[in-house]
Amino acid sequence: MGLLDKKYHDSNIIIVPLENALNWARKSSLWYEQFGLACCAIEMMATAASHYDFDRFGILPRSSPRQADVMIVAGTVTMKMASRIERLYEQMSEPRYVISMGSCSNSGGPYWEHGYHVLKGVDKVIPVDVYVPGCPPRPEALLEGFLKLQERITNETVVESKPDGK
Amino acid sequence: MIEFLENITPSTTMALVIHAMIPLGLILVYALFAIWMERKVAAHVQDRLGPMRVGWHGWAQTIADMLKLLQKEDIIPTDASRFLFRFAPFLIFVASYAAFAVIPFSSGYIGSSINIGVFYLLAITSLLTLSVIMAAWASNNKWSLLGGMRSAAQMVSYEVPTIMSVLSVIVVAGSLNLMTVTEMQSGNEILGFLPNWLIFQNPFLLVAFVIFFVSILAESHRVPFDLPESESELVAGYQTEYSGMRWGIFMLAEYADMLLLSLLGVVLFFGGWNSPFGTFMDGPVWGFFWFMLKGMLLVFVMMWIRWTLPRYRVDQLMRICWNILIPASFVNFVLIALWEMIF
Amino acid sequence: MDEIITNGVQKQEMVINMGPQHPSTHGVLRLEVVLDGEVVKKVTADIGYLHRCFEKHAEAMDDYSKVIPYTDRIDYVSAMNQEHGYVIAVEKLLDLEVPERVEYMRVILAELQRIASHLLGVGTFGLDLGAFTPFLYCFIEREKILKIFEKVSGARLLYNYMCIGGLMQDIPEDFKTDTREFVKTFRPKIQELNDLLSSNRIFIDRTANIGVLPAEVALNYAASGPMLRGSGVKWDLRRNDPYSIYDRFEFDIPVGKGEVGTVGDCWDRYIVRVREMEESLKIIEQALDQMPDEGDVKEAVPKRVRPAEGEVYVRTETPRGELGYYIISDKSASPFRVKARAPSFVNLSILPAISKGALIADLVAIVGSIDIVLGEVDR
Amino acid sequence: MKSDALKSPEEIYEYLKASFDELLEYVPAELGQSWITVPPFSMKAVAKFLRDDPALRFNTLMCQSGVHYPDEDELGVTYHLHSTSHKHTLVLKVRVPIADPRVQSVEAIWKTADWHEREAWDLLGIVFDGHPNLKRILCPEGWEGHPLRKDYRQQETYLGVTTGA
Repeated sequence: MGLLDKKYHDSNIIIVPLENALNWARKSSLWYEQFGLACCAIEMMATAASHYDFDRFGILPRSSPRQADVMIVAGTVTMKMASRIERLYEQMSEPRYVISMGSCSNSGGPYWEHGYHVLKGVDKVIPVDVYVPGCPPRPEALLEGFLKLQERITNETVVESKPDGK
Repeated sequence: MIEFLENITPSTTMALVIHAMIPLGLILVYALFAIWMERKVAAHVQDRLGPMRVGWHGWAQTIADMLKLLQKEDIIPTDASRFLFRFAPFLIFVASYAAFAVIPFSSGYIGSSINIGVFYLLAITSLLTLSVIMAAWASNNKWSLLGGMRSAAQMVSYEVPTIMSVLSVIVVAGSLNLMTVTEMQSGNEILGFLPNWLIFQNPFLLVAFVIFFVSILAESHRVPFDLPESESELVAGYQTEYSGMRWGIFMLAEYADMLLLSLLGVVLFFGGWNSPFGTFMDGPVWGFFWFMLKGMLLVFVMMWIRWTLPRYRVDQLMRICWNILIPASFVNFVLIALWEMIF
Repeated sequence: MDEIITNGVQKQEMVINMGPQHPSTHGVLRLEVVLDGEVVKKVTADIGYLHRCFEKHAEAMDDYSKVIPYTDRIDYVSAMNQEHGYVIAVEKLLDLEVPERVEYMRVILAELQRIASHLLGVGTFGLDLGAFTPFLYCFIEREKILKIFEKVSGARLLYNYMCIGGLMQDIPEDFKTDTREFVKTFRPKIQELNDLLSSNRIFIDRTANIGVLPAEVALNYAASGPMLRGSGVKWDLRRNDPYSIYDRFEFDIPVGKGEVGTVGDCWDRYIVRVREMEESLKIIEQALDQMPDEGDVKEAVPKRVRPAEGEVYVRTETPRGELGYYIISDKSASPFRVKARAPSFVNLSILPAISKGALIADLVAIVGSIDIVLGEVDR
Repeated sequence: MKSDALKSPEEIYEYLKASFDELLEYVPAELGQSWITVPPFSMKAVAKFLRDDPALRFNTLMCQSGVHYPDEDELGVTYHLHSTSHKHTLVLKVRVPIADPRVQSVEAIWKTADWHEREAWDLLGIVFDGHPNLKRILCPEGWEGHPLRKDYRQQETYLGVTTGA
């Protein structure tokens, strides 16, 4: 959870509401990086457009990675692109998340077997938080991916987990 | 206002501090509202809903955004000039905040009723250019640099028509003190029912207002003149390298700037805090209401334009300024002066 | 960086990288731009960031029909047109007659897809110039077409609907009424788009006389589609080299006339797309009227696709221009060589020639007016 | 000059024979279009003639494709030409041995060949003599091998990332 990640050893009456507020803020304002790779990018645009409307969830596009919270890897990642994606990910500021959209970036998709120039899953170069299946995923599926990411953010904590697993 | 604050607070210093903080509070509340409004206006123009999930119709969206920006990592690029990079957002905010000092919010509140109010305001807003260039140069990023250079050229050029149109108002009003300018616009005497606002007093002031409005669109980097941060060309212009709250401050300053220039327009052309219905709903509190309402209407028009028009190119922007607005504003200035001499 | 000294003033050229992540490169295109101030001195396009090995896949498939899903993904914005081109090519290789009803269906779908693709192209072009709202208006209309496609094929973007010799399944019952309804509601929307964008003063200022492509240069570079027609060349494969049943319809071929600037500028390319949408509506209406109501769409589908030894080059008109499939068959079940001559690939290669001396903002406009799809450029 | 007579490849071949004599070879095809085979070292001259001759005027190169023929150990390039003024098309083919795959570039004749030739070099390793900027276009610089050759073996890693081969 970014800067405050695991900074506290105990949960207490102040930290819990603070944590809730911070998590609420982060999950309600997920700005994604305006960055399309292939077919899925068209569906990503469709999701942002009037009919599905990303903005309802507070999701906005940002064209500079510095201001983005979540990177949607929308499309096929090729060998030539892989290092760029890694670099873009490094340019994003913490806390940052990655949604892998579509089969191609999940695993290589239809290019799994013969795609000599296709990276078999974007998770080989950057960590992925949510995988959205589909080729391409419907806009509803991408929204579901965002809801899953929100769920994940809600459960994040600033408290360090104890060695005994509590 | 200051007397009232002195009465309820233990010391004069504290009263002064609170007095000075009022615009700050106003800016923050306004920014929260304006950013939400911008998104709602955009959404409804585009046949969408806009933020819906955070509170009623997403009213808390901006609060969430700000709280999130506060948590973001504060990245300073390795090759950036560290001091200038950190300093620029504050300078830009200070510039727009300081300018609010001379704005008469209502008959009961003005930060400082100095005699050179207009002059002070125009001088202090020039700092915006400086901070934008500072941010752009310090980022050590080519996109930022291009954005900064565009911004410098744009703001320096558009200051001329802004000042000329402001001057034409001053010629009519005869004072640089914004409070005085507002006070002389009270009453409903033009044609028997129209308020005594300057825009109705002189036909050429209508032209002056158009020039003024176009210039403030350019000064506050709004479409069709949003070249310094034009997304499709320069990624994010001078803000490209900024992240987290530093970027948030740029955003805040941009919206504060919009409000500031709109309010200036309201004071100069639309009677400031005067009620449009003569003495009906008049008074310091109602005055504040009318003042903000008029200001927000202008802000709304700016948003409306933003979501309708495409963007100009950098050379066209300059041509509009130097070939059309500046000559027009000079001619208009002379005409206003003549009108004032004759009538 | 080269240093230039003019009149004793030392200047430096700036090299700037546009992309692969940049809002207006329409995907993963990288442009290396040499700038003098904001004036573009030289542009080099670096492509291949989306090279998905289409040709290798086509050769590796053990059946001609297994290539169809990959053709969808070449140009994901106009998948129906891509499929159409490929199945026509294979049918020619097999010397196969396709039932009437199938031909009409294909034409209707291809034209609907052309409208959808042009809507996206026009919308993103507006977006490049800072007009956000027309882009979303276009998407609203596009969404209606996608709804029809979804009813027909079950997918929104990549359909895999046409198959060699026929269609995957018959159309739903209300297809005709849906399409007619769309045609009726869409006509006024084009007018709305014209009011909002095409005749907008700022839009014209930004696009007129920018990126002028003269006709001879366009032909020498083998430009096609709206890119070529924008330069005033009346060349449309649907009319000049008719395939499928396009010779049965009445429609005009809009060409750029330089109404607001020079022939072949960005505005001409843009307006050709807008007018083509109207022409597509005409074709759809005629096809709906002529289409036979009965007929098995899978009648001619061959059990196994094994063409004789030989090769064909079949070109069709997609929204972006001439899509050619060069297929070599060696009598086996899998194609020996499939080359996709993608219109975007060829059209993009003109970019360095027409963007010299433009400003950065113009470069964005020019790239937008070429209307590239990177999947097609890189394949 | 409108020339309706020169429509079929055979007629064009007969016409070309006058200028190029023994160099060219006409290959009739049962399926699809017949083609003319051109030797690699005279490709440019033939192309220039085809473009500029008033009876031919092939002003556009529609498509240029590289092909690998593993059985003959040869690489080939296929040119699809067409003329917007005379409205006829022509297919040319060039075959070169895989050991020395050199073909004359037609980049100077038809500008569109620039990228097509780079692609053919990138994917099949055909060298185009006279091309001003013959380097990889789709695959990154430093990629090993030419992927569209039938005997292509994918490299296992690229810049430290496994390619899944």
